[in-house]
Amino acid sequence: MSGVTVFGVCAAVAVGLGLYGLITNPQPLRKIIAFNLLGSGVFLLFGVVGRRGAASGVGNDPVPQALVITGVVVAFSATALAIALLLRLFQKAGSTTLSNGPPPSAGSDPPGG
Amino acid sequence: MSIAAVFEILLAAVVLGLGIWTIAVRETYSATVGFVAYGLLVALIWVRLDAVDVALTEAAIGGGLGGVLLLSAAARLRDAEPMAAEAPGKVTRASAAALSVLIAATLAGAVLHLPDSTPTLAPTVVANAWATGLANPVTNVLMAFRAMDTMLEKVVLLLAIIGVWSLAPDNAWGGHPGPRHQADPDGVLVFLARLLPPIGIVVGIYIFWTGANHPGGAFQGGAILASMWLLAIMAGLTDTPPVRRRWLRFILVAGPGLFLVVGLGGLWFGAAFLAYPPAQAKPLILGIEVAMILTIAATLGLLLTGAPERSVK
Amino acid sequence: MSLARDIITIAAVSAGAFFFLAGTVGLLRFPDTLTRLHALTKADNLGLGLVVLGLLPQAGTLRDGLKLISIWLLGLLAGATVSQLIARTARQGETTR
Amino acid sequence: MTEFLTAAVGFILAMLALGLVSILRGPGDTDRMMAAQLIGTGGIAALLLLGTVTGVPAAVDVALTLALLATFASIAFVKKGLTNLEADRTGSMEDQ
Repeated sequence: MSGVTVFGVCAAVAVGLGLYGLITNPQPLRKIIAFNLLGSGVFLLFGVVGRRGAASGVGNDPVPQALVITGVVVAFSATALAIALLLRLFQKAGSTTLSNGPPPSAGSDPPGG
Repeated sequence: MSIAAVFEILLAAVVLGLGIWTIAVRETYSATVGFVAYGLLVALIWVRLDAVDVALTEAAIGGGLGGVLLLSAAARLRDAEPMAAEAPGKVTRASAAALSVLIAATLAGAVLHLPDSTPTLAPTVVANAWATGLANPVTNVLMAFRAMDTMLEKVVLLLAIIGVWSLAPDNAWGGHPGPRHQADPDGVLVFLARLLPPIGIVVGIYIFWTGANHPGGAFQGGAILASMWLLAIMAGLTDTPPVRRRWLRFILVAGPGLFLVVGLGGLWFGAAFLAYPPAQAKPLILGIEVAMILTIAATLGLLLTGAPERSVK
Repeated sequence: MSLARDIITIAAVSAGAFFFLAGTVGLLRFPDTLTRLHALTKADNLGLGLVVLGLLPQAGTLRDGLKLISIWLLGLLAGATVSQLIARTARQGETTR
Repeated sequence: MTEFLTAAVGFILAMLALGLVSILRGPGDTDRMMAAQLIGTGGIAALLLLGTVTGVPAAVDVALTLALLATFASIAFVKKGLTNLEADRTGSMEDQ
């Protein structure tokens, strides 16, 4: 069952990466992406555990699979709502900062390119 | 070490490399492109884990639609690009890294030292498949054994769309979501948007229909239908409907509504909420799924287009 | 009979892998966007086609075979149109900068 | 046979990884737009072979889904990247 081990470690690292990005990245959109990465790692952990619970005729325990499918859809809904909130904040305030201070003036400059 | 093991390590390394790129790269557009690639490739891991239903969901919703959702947000927030002053200090970074490594190591250790006797519900699911007449165990769990979860998940989708719509500014209340795209009549995009959706609709319905006995189902099929609808919108062939339309709102509640009616029917005629009589289980489940695929396609599409921005002329 | 099938599979999949190699070398070595796009869409689609051809003898039923072929056709359609769009964007980006 | 096909998947996956490195590194956004297209060919080839190796015939359905969604994502990359370029252009015009 080497595949289970490899992908289990892969899932754990994805969770760690997502958590690191969620904490350290200042931009809210990048936090949302990092959160999705974290979620994907958690789903993979479910898949790895379900793979060990394979039975005759079923390659992967169907109950965790169903949970993960529900989880993917719910994560997508939450992401869509978070992004709508973020875009509305940007529209209203002209920046996407979450801190209480005055919005930095750099936000209104066009990007150099 | 066998070839299969080398392949698995390689696959995990590619996927993790994309994950690192997504977190580490400076530009948000590049990060979202990396995330889409990550989401599409994770489907390979799911196939390797023999969880094809999840692979379909992850490819369609996690990678495709979710990635494009993040991408359109990144395109709009381009002007709000990095504010270096806001970045956390070295101490925060170091402690966040330490915490992340600790949690990742704990999880990896837990996976590596799982007990040998694995608790599993797979035999129970297989043994009770006769009650629904469907051969796909995952669909059985989703639509019958844990139907409550699936119904509530539909309600979550509905709540999300209500939440998104409630963010509309006053002058666009009940109007069209997203910008109006202009069609370039002799453009390649219009050509593709005319040619691909008929194929995509057939594939979407096929994935839905095969879900009864093989991997597939209403979410995955609905996600494909939603992407085809969005393709036509992006090419400028059609506009997003104003969200105040009755028929649109009817489609959005059709899936969870029918699910609830069937569930209450189970309470009235049968043993419990959402208990299907075995003789009618298959037609009932298929009926709910037909209503659900329409609801899912409409909801996913509208979640991607966002809050109303233009008032009805 | 099964030996002949396996030989077809091995030959076609090897040829497909070679074209993927060619495409990747092109991506890594070509200097600008348009030439890299050429490497990506042409070589890789040929590689996909050969892999599909190689898997056809292994497909159990006619339906599986038809699905495999339709996947390749979809890939061709996507490659042909998306590469046009990207190339157009690249040219637009060059003239504006 | 299985071993040969596994080796082929590994090889194609390695090519895909190298291609992704090259594409994501840039330099421009137009290069990055190719990422989904690359997965739409290389990823699908790997997936089809993987389905045969692992003995999961339904992998063909995943490949079908992946083909459609990768095309959709490619279009979105171009469309959104295009609005970026247009935004850059108007931005530089306002400067003058």
